[in-house]
Amino acid sequence: MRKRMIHAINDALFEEMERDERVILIGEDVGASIFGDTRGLLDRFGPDRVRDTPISEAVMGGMAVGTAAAGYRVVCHLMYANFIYTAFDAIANQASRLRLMTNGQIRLPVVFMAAGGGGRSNAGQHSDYPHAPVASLGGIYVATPSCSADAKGLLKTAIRTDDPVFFLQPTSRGGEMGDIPEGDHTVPLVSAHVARQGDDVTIVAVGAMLRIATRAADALAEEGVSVEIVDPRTSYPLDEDVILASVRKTGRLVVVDEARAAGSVANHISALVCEKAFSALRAPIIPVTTPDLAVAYSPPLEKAMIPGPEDVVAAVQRLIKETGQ
Amino acid sequence: MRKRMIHAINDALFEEMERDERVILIGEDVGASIFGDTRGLLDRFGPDRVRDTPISEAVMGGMAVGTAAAGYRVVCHLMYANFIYTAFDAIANQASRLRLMTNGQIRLPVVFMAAGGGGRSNAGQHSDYPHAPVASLGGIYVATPSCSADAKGLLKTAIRTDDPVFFLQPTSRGGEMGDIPEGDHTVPLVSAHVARQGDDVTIVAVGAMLRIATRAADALAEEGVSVEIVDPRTSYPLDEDVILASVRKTGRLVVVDEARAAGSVANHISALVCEKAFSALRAPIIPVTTPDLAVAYSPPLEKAMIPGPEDVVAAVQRLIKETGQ
Amino acid sequence: MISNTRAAGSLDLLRMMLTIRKAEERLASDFKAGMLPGPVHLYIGQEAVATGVCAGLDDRDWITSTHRGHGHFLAKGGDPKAMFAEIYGRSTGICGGFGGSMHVADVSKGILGANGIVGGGVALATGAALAAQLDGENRVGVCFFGDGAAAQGVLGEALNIAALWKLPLILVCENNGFSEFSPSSNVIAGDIYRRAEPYGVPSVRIDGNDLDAVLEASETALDRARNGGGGTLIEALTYRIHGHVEGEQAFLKTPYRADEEIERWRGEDPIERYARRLVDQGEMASGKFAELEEDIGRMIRDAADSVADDPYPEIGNLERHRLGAE
Amino acid sequence: MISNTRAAGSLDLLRMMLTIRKAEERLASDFKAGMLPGPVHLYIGQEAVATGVCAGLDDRDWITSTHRGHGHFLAKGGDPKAMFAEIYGRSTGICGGFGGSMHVADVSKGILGANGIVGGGVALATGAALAAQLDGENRVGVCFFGDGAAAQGVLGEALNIAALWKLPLILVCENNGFSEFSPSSNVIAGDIYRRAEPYGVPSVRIDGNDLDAVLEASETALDRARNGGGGTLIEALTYRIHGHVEGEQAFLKTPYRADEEIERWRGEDPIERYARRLVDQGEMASGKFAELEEDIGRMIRDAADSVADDPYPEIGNLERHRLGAE
Ligand SMILES: Cc1ncc(C[n+]2csc(CCOP(=O)(O)OP(=O)(O)O)c2C)c(N)n1
Ligand SMILES: Cc1ncc(C[n+]2csc(CCOP(=O)(O)OP(=O)(O)O)c2C)c(N)n1
Ligand SMILES: [Mg+2]
Ligand SMILES: [Mg+2]
Repeated sequence: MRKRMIHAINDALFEEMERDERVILIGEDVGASIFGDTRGLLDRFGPDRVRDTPISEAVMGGMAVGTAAAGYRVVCHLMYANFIYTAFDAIANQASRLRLMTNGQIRLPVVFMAAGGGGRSNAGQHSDYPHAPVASLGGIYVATPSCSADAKGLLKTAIRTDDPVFFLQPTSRGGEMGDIPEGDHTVPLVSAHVARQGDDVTIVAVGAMLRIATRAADALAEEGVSVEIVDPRTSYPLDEDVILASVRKTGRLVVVDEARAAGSVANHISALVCEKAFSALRAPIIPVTTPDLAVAYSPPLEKAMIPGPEDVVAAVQRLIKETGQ
Repeated sequence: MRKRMIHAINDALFEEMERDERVILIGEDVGASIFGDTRGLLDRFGPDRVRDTPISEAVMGGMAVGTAAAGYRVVCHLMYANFIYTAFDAIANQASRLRLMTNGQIRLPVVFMAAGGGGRSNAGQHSDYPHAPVASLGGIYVATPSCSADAKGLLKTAIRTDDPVFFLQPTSRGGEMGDIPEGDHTVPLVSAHVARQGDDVTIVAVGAMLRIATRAADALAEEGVSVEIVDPRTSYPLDEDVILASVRKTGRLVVVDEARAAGSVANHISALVCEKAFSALRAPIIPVTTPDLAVAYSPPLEKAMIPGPEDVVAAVQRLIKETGQ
Repeated sequence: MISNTRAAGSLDLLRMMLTIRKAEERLASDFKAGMLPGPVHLYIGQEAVATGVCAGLDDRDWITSTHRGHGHFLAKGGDPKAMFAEIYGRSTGICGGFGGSMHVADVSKGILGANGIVGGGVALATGAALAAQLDGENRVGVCFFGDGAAAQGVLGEALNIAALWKLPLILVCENNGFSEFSPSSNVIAGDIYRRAEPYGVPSVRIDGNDLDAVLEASETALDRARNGGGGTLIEALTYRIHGHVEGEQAFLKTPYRADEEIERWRGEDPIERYARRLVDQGEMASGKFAELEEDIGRMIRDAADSVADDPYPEIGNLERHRLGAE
Repeated sequence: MISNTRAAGSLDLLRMMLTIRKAEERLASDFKAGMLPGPVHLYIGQEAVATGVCAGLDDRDWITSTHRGHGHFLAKGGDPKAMFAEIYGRSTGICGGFGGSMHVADVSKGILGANGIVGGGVALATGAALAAQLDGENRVGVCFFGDGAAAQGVLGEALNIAALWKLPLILVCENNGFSEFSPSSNVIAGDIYRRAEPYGVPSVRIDGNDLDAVLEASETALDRARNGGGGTLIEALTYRIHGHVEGEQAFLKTPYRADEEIERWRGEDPIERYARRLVDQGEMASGKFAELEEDIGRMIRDAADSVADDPYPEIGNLERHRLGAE
């Protein structure tokens, strides 16, 4: 079945709310649904389980925690990922740590979902891809789907998980089509995926960057460079084994992440590989990220900031040149 | 002159408020001063410039931004570093990016100051060392003083800087004595410091970890291992040159950071070195951090979580063993 | 440009409302024509609020605005050309193309910027009001925000501080009945203006489509603020004639408001109402309005056209905003 | 243990207040003795509030609490032994030594935990009230918070949502006159209970040192909440006899309150007032109080002593709370 990512997400919500009546959804205008991902849920499940909230991210975030602690599975839709900052106290000081602080008495099946990343001239306050600050908390899974199938599969798993998950859908990819397996398709949370087999260099590509990496790999194939692409699928925790295995095979690594360098998981992946697969490394690890700035509005500026296939190609070429093929 | 770190900070505030009447201080109980760092300022500079605020971190953070945009230099004291999460919207969505979004019309001389890190059984909501989430924003300096002199010098520079600075003092070190140069002692923001010269391995140690690293280095010296210690002083942006130069000399790197692994700058430093000094590296880079959990209350748990000298020694020994001396 | 002073005459005020209207109509058609790279939220129907409030301000007073910020920008003296260029993403834009529609700012005019974070301007204006108080020069900080934004907790925090410190802060809530696609009554309990009462901050609800009412309420608030009397919350009832965001029909499955409602509010058009009042009271000749409309329409057309093909910003400019770059 | 039900008799209530008092006196002396690894914030003087409010709750109702949370924990049925063990950092603590004083929680008793973030419990209780509403079993969510916490914006957000959704939420503000070392009047504008008014949430201010007044106000609020009538804000005026945090004298340079003030409030001791009332009205024999004090003092001493040397938690337990560990 081919579907747009946004519809895959919609299906996941439908199926999980159908499957478990303790799943509820809260968020601003989740009824009208700006993105289309929550469309139809209010009609189907009614205003008890699908709640349009006021613009009050602070209480929304904490309410999600409280409702979950009291027995529900809560999906808290925060719209644009920058608004997790507005809800950050609840996410950081409560959601990420009540499990530890109560010695496991409280488990929190909460999914914070939001759309992140640039590409649409939404400018500085609507274009962050803030997986690193959430990952920094240590107690929240960060799911970074790159395609329709994973968006559906990861979200379904996230809703069934007893710990908080930040589900970060790529703003620029909602309309993209992709194949989705039939039936109850789920994807485990810490399960990186080798999206393309190759021998010369590993590219780890997060979220929307998978397509960029694929384009770069196509171009590089024409030059005779064989690229392996790994999609981490959750950027926290990382599926270390899959990433390390790929680097052990190729000996070279480029990490492509739409987040700012200082807010990327490129650093985490670099650190992981440099600690645990150092002897396999034949070349420096090259991060390809957005510069350390808020995303600018004007299309040429925005385009220049966010990694594109040519940036990835250049990084790979640099590696090959520095080490020979 | 020998002073406790907390008094060095107090001196910096006195001197800068004396020097420039546009410097103001806002924060909860900055008059009474829980930590002692703001003690006496209210008496000296009066309630116009030293303002006890209500417990309203969201407005405090944004107010700091607005007051700075309108021409003042604002020190916003947020007490414990976990409370930056409560103020995070203003820090992330406003302070870190108004400069870019207004094309430099707005510059923000704001210092957000807070005490971070564990060691005092303050438990899960009072022990974070959240430099990475702030660094992830890209538009805010993160100063991580390790000693009295740097605390004073960095804070004075921070107050004179036209961009926001997060000044993260280590909770566990406020009472520690240190030498401070006489006079108008300032430390540039991006100026890592070689705290100890050595040949065999570089330890980059952040904030409170400097003392831990020094103890480890003493122990290692007895085993004949010569350790160089670099204190980055600002964990964002990193002073790349000093760090890289040290690794080029020693060929080995251990990074010690009190933050959680996923919220540490150990990753950033690893990634930096692995990209830019790869050929000098003789061994994996080993991070020594707190595990990916909120800090637990009970003293043995807390002690086990936060890096100690023995953890650093073990990391260095592992490196030496894997590569020969 | 029309400059905004307390002494602004009736015709100047009418001109300002028309300037905002024409500028936004132009943006609406630009959007349809695919000329705008990002989203735009239009202010059409709400012009009396920005115009009336800013009439009493000068360049040294501060305002903060919202995602729906073109009206505030223009009313506070922002340059239409520089605004168009910004929204077109050009290097000649007031923010060099870095900010776009949701971030138009001109600090030299006291405009601390539109803001893409709902409620984001509240704390900034509170800070500006603190600066104004410290300056001791009778400036004020003004925050425009929506009914939807009234649900953000920061409003209560600001009211509390404004009351405690007697800050010269004017909070102007433009209640246009909707928070995105949610009618206010679904997301706002009780009357917004009353939320100031427990703090002891004076507040008032007015007809935001009646420029005279806006002028009167803001003059009272300004007098209070400039004379050490502290803050005020003004709730101005109004309506946005366009959608929440241009192009919303493309993604909304069902309408969220009735055509009759929109029509009814068109009948309350603040510009027409004010023009009619001026004519009725003999302050304006009856043919004058059409003439003004045409003049201002031309001025806006020229302004927009003159920058529509300006160069995009140089990519190298990005480096200017890195930490460490001066 | 004393169990808390609406049917609790007067003596049970008195016992509960004494339990809290004795437990905290023990903690005060433990702190002085250097037995407590972290900071403790004592509730001495405020016991009537937790006791009165929790008297109407059962295990299936939810509460959230504050950094000053021992009283709420005990009044809601938490086990003193498990609390002491927690504060001593022992593996037998109610949170296995992971949480400590600021995080005592017992979910089986409906105690979602004390909270180190001022205002942090407000949203959690709102969520619990939403769960209670969804359950349809007449449970409630109760949030204890301080006067200082009333400055957090999240309170307004919660009032708005509670009003819109008619949530069974009871917000109990314990106004003890101080927010750390700042007198309320420096940081809180106006009357806290009135902050509910604009939202249409009923509210009341009561004498929080009068257990009968607390019982009455919370019974009204509970009836409303359990019968679909929505939320209530109760502001209970009270006083903390101890400092903000034990040991504060060590770091405060100047006192922030007058000794006479403390003495005056000692005269309003909620336990003595209630005991006197019971004796006066013949509900308790006059010698009974001393007997209760002794009994409970012994019970607390035994509870604390019995866990004071319990083992510290195993370090390996940390792994249990990693993501991925079941
Ligand atoms: C913190 C935050 N949450 C949500 C949004 C998304 N959003 C943009 S406009 C809007 C509605 C604002 O309503 P109102 O304040 O009434 O202003 P209006 O659009 O009616 O002018 C919302 C929810 C946002 N931009 N920022
Ligand atoms: C978000 C946050 N800001 C600041 C603090 C520091 N702090 C702890 S208790 C307290 C005062 C709380 O006053 P109040 O709510 O009246 O409670 P009380 O201590 O009087 O019981 C403050 C400011 C905190 N714990 N959390
Ligand atoms: Mg509105
Ligand atoms: Mg208090």
